[in-house]
Amino acid sequence: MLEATDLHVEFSGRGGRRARAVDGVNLSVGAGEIVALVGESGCGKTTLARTLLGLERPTSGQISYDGTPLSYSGRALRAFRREVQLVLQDPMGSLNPRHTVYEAVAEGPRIHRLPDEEAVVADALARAGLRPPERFFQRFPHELSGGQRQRVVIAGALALDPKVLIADEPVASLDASVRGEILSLLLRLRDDLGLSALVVTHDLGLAWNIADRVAVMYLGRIVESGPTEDVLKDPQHPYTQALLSVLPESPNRIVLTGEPPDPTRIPTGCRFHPRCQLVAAGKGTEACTTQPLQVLPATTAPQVSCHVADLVGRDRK
Amino acid sequence: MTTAVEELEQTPVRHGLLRYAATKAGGALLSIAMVIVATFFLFRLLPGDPVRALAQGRNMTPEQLDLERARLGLDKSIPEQFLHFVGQTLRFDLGVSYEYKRPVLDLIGERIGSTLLLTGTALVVAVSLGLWQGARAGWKPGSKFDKVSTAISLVLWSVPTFWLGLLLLMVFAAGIGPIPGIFPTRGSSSVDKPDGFAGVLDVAQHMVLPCLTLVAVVYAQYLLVMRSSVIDEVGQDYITTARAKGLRDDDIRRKHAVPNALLPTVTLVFMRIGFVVGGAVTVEAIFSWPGLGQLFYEAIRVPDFTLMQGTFLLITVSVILMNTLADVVYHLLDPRVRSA
Amino acid sequence: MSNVTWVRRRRAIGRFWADFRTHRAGVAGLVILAVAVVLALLAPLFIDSSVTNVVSGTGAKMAPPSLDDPLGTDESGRSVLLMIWWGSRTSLLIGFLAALLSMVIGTVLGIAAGHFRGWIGAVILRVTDWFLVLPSLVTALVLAAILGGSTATIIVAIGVTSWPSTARLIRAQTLAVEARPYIERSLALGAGHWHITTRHVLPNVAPLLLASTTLEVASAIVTESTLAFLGVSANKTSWGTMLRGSYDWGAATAGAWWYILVPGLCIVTVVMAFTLCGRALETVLNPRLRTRAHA
Amino acid sequence: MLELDELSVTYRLESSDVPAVRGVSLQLAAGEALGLAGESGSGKSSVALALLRLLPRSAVVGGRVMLDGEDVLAMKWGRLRAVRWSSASIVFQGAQHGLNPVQRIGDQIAEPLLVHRQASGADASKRVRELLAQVGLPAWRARSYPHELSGGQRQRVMIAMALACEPQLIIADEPTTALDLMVQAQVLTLIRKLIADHGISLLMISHDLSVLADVCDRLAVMYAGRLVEVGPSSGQFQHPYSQALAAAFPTVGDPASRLAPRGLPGDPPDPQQLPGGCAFHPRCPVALESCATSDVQLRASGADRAAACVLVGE
Amino acid sequence: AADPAPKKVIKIGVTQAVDSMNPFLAVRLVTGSIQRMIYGFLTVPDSKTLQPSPDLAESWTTSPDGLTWTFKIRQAKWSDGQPITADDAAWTFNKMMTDDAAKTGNGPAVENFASVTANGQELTIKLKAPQASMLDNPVPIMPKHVWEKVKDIGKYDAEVYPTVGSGPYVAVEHKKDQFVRLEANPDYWRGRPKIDELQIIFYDNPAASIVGLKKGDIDLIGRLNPSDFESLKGDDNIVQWNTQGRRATYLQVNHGATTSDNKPIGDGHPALKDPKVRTALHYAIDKQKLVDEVQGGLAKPADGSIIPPLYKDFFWEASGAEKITFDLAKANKILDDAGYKKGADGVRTMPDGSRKLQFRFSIHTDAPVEDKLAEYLTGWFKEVGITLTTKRLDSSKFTEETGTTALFDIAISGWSVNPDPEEVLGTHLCSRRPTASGDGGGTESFYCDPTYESLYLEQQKELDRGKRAETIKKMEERLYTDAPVIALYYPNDLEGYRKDRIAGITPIPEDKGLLYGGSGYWPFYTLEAVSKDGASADGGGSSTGVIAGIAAGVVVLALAGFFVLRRRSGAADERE
Ligand SMILES: Nc1ncnc2c1ncn2[C@@H]1O[C@H](COP(=O)(O)OP(=O)(O)OP(=O)(O)O)[C@@H](O)[C@H]1O
Ligand SMILES: Nc1ncnc2c1ncn2[C@@H]1O[C@H](COP(=O)(O)OP(=O)(O)OP(=O)(O)O)[C@@H](O)[C@H]1O
Ligand SMILES: [Mg+2]
Ligand SMILES: [Mg+2]
Repeated sequence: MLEATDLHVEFSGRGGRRARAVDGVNLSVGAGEIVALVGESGCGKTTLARTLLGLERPTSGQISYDGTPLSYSGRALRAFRREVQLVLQDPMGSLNPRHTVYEAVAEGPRIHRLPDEEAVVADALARAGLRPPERFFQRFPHELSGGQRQRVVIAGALALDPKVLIADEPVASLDASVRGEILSLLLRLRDDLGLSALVVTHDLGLAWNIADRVAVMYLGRIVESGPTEDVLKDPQHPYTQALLSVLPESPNRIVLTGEPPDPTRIPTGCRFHPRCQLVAAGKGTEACTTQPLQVLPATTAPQVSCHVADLVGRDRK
Repeated sequence: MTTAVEELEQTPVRHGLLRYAATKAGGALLSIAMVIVATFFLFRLLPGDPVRALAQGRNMTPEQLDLERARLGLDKSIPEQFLHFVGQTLRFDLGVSYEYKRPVLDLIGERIGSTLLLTGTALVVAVSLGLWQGARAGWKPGSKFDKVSTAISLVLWSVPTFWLGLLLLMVFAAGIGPIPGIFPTRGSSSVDKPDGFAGVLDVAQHMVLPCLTLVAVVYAQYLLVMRSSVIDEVGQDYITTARAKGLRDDDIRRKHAVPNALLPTVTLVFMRIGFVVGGAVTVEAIFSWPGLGQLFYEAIRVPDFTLMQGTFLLITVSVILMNTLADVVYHLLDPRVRSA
Repeated sequence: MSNVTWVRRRRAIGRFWADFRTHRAGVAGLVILAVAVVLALLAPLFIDSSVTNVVSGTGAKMAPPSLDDPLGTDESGRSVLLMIWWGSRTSLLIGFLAALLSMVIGTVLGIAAGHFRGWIGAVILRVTDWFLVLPSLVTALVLAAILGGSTATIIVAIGVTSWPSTARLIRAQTLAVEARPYIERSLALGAGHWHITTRHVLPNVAPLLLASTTLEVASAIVTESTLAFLGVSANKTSWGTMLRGSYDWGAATAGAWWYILVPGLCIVTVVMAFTLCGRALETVLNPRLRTRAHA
Repeated sequence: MLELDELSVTYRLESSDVPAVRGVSLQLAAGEALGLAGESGSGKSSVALALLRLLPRSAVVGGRVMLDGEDVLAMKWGRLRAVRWSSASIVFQGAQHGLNPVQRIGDQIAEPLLVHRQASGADASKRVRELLAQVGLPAWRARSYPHELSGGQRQRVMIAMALACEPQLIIADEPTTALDLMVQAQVLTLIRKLIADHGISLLMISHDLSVLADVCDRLAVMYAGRLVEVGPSSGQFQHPYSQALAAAFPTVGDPASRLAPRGLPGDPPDPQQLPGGCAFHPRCPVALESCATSDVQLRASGADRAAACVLVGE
Repeated sequence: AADPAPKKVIKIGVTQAVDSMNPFLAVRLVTGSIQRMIYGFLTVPDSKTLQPSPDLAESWTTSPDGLTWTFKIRQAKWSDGQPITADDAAWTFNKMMTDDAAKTGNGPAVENFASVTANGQELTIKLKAPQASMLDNPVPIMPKHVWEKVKDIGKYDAEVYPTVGSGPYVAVEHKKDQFVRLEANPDYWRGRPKIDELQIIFYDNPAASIVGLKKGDIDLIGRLNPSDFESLKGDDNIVQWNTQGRRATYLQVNHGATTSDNKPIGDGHPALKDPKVRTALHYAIDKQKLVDEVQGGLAKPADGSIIPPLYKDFFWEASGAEKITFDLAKANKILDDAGYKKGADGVRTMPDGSRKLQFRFSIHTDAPVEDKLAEYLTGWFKEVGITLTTKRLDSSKFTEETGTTALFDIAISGWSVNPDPEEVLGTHLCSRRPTASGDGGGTESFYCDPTYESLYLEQQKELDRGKRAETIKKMEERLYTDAPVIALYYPNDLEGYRKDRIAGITPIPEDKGLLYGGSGYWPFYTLEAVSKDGASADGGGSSTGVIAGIAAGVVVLALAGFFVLRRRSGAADERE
């Protein structure tokens, strides 16, 4: 449905240095599929999500929806945005404090001049689990709980009958007990409406909870992807392995040293090599530090981008 | 390894500051250029014939008038005049006053000292008093101290400078009822000003009322700004940390809250220099203080356009420079922006 | 749906009023203001400009307050009380219109500077900063001197020199609002510039604008009086020109304290009322302070 | 070491009162690590701040806080100041805000030393170097400003600061919440190591049960200002709320939670309008009719474990 | 305080600052009066009669054709001891004649000079045309030996002290915008003044100067406005000095302005071309009321013209049928008879019905008296069916519109008249009208009247003072009846001084004359200070210091107290 091909996004940061926030990504979200994009803070997840929505223009590469490349003219973007919708991390922030629930949900239909506004709004709210919808029309965001707010945001997206939902950390700011409810809602929407979704998160548990497929991102690149079970139960990339190992329940931790890397200074060779536990343990190869890796293609099969694990991966097949 | 990192981490600081200062200086230059252009056209908009204003009702023959016109370059086309004006201004030549027949720059030079003395003192007093009181008031909003300071500053904020000056003059220079008129009625010093320390005291005595007027009006703004700035800081977590460390209340305010609150205030303090200058016009007129404000006021009343133009240019440019300085100082003070 | 919106508005206003009422100083300011404005509006029903006419000034010159002239008379035997009353119209008019002018310029440029990144925003910001550092009183003086001191030019002179702080404030607020995720969401819903600025930014800056306009009126009234005092205002009777009159006609040395104190106190009172009101509005409406209070 | 006895915190607002903590009793032995869990707004931070009387003026504190046999709430002002930091120190959640942005971190670490130990400048800076080394930062970092450090480094500075006066108790209020997975692991490892090395008692607050279970010996779970369960970190939770909370953080690889996210229906309680009876009953999957009317206190439910639910124990 | 004999110091307050200490450049009145005290002139108005009397010129003769004047310069010394010679005078005049920059101050005074030569003490001036006002030359004679070294007169600020002069005082200090200090010139040829020092102190704020006088910061102040003058009443130490002034205030009426080649110019209202309308306006002005209300009774209503009664010789006043008194009925009648019919709104129209009688009244901005005048005139004119609207102009615009472009109907005007009235009379000559290109001029009325012109020429040639006065009075009468200008009143000269400081001062003219505002140095030459015993006269400085010290001390104590209080309270309300 939604596909990114060899996407690059750069920002000119302070001091004239360029931050390559997204540095060569191929990613596709199929119909009715939930894809989780995981990675640590600053690796470019949000940038990728925003670019997929056309909120950010790629430096190179392209986005295509239903096979047609995305055009950035106002009209085309607007049409595109009826189909692809966004849900953000912070439901309080995503709602204008001066707008009622009704107005918040009606905003999309108004922009796109949909007929029968009230019915559309009521329907969207009901589908997002806010029932009866009329009870919520006149509420202000601050009169709602966090979970309810996130449902309002989702309802706002549903009001436009989208085909794809991009959710950037949709539950990160919600209370632990509430987040399960929202995730269930996403799953139900997928089942009922056939909605595809790209869920951006740094929480592996979440990915395990709802995703069909997982893509692990590191410093602007996807380093490993594949069906959830494959990636999370049998990680190939040393970075994925480390991420999984620091989950509290895992027995032996691999705590990577050093701080999260800087997209303005991407290391040569494998971009992970300065922190790689295999390299540190001397198990790396010459290529790790010198030879750049290929950009992974947008396939659904499990794949990994690593000089060392490549071999392992191929072995497994 | 560590040392390498150290160097890496330390170097950008200098560069950042230099680059920042350069940007700011560039901005200031642009602003000044805009001021020069604006001044030229603003004063060309003035109604009336400057030469006739120069004659000031005295009889001049047509030849004399033409001569004057040529001397002022008014016989040339506007673009030519503009180039001439810019050239002159860049050479720090602000023209010759109609009224005084002397270079405007000289006139300004003679008066700038007194203005700096007055506004400088007022600024220092207003800043220190306002910031100190504002910090205390903001530290405990709602306390009696806060209520009293805020009330006072709100009243002072609402008072027109010239009116306050007049009242002070009437009360403390003229003396009313039991209040003796202990302060002089005019000027920056007595005619027979003694030398040495007594002379300093003499000037100080002359300065009390005008300074007080200026301070009263400006200080209120500083107080209010500082107050809200401190209130903003009080809710911050690092203040709680400091309390948890077992610091005394006063120390927390002094060492933590105030330095942080000062930062946003610095810019505002400098931003308000324009107000001080504006205030100086009225205060200097009321107390016959021989400064730039008075000169400007006189220029407006005559009206002496070159003098007005020159004074306006100078006042504006110096305010711009002060603000630029403030930006750089701010940059130096705040480690967050310094190396960013 | 308009019914619903109306209900919502009424509720919002009710809540606002409940908040505002807790600020005693603000309420006091509002009351003073209301009284001043109502008196100014009603003035033509009782008096006309003849109270400022010298030929018909019947009282003694500079007479102290008496039963006939409760606030004394001026140099031409006119009643200070009636002059103040009539003059309040000019003072308030200048205050309001100058603030309005300044607000309109400030809002448009502020929102534009905040909304349009890139060179448009940069240029506007540059210009704003430039105007901001101009010593406003000095500039207003020059402008008024150049344009002549009619009421309209005084309004323009004050308005044109006082908008930058509004623009700065609005720009900062616009930036803050536009950094909110709901703008991103709105964009994702397909909104354009017009929608974003009018539907999200403007309503969010409006309350602040109201507060800052209130403060702006206060400073415009003071500026008017200062300009009048410095002699560049050729206005009809206003509080500022009355003060100028008291100065010109030596009220201070003649001991006519009522002639100096009354207009001055009127200015201070009204300006303070505006200030109190504005500050109260600011606290009630400023979302930043508000969220803190609710957190 | 630390004993809370019916601690209560009420915030007095203009309109109404907010009962943020409603009678919490807890013991913490010397050298023990206790985890305090609960959702946002359940009163965890209020408890932490009450321990050192750091709450704002609008808060009214009831009950007793015994620190080494002394009632903190009844202490004289000077004594309290002496106790702060030297006996118990705090690491806050938002490390970026807990540090003064315009002071060098070395000075901030040294500050309690100068205040409480009357240390000389040289001694203090020596100690600062030691402390930085303990948390794994190079000594030259002392001259950095907070913004020059990453989140994890800042959190480590906070920890170094907390260790400065060698207190017996450290209160860590959500020390890792804002941090990235990997950094969080780093910080947790550090905390584990420090309490093991120094024998310090730790009160650690988090909403993430798995994080607490990792570090702490015992866990306490709060709901709506009350403790609903206290017990050893190993072992099954008994209170339905604790169970739900635990289930909200799925175990990767656990097929039970695959494509089946679990949570509690309903919304977290508003402390200003608590439901009657057991505060949890509107959301409780196993609520009885009586739960709506009668409140339940903590009751023992096995060795060392207590839960506030009618269904446990007895 | 070290000096055994206390200095006798008199302080004079002024509300205008000195513009330049270089007499070639200075134009301000205040500077003119200071020059009078520092430098000698050829002649000086006699202290009794105001007629020219010898100053540096001991005596003079004039050739029969009136074109050559020979002055004998007095044997006296400059304040630096050098002798004064005719060479100094000749140098001064020649400088002005040859150097444009030197014309700034008193240029017109040498315009008629053909040549100036010196021979020892004899100065010969050749004129281009006869000039009766020759003996009222306003140019101070400068010491050649000092000034010839100055390269560029136009840029020279002359701030060198003590100044070298030949007047009763020597300037010893000048602080810009603050004061000028003059010391007695011991070598002054009339003898040393009786006081030691004269200070001229500048006030920006007139109210402050009154306070200063009442407090004793200054001892004398001139040019008071009526309200300030009133406020001196009741102070036992202050003498209120109220005499006839030098000034006349009048209205300038645009009676059909023309340029010097007689082409109409400007946009004056056609009705004002009719002398009947002008006369009617004259009838509609209650001058007594203006004097009472605007000038606080401290002026004389003008029944004459542009020369004030101070100058007895030249003053003319209407009497009998010619005299116009306030009479609205009569004004209305004149207009009715002349065919200016009142419309329904009470406003008259031109006889041909083309235009309403709506006049503009041009005044200066920032001139409260004019504002007030305007309000009264508007009131009265309304009664006679004429609408008057006020137009405020800044002084340059005002000069342009009322003196060159004639874009006015009625304008305020006035002139401070010198002892010799030729200058003011000259402002109503045809030749003063602007050229077609808008240059030149200096007319105060755009007046061009053959009768007036011939009278002017007549008086200019008449060297007999009595006969000349008769001619001048005829000119005044002409102005009165033809009404291109309508005199309103002659403001009094209002001054005040402290009698506990000033023991004696002789006004000029001695009989009810002026003090500060007069011409010549007489009042200040005759000043006598009240001698005080002890150091009190000199005590200003030290007592000032003491007071300031006390004030500073109080401030410090207050701050200290504040801090102590703060410390104490600090411990009490520590935050929890
Ligand atoms: N507008 C921007 N201008 C400059 N740099 C940017 C901008 N947006 C993002 N970046 C940089 O791009 C990199 C990737 O940012 P992004 O927000 O996509 O990361 P993320 O994976 O979403 O992180 P997080 O988990 O913290 O949300 C970061 O280093 C960030 O600093
Ligand atoms: N200063 C305050 N004034 C009023 N109410 C407050 C204040 N601080 C906290 N509260 C309220 O007290 C309750 C408990 O707050 P507390 O901060 O202790 O919760 P918490 O468990 O730490 O939550 P979180 O996980 O979000 O940090 C909340 O409902 C909160 O709204
Ligand atoms: Mg992100
Ligand atoms: Mg908390």
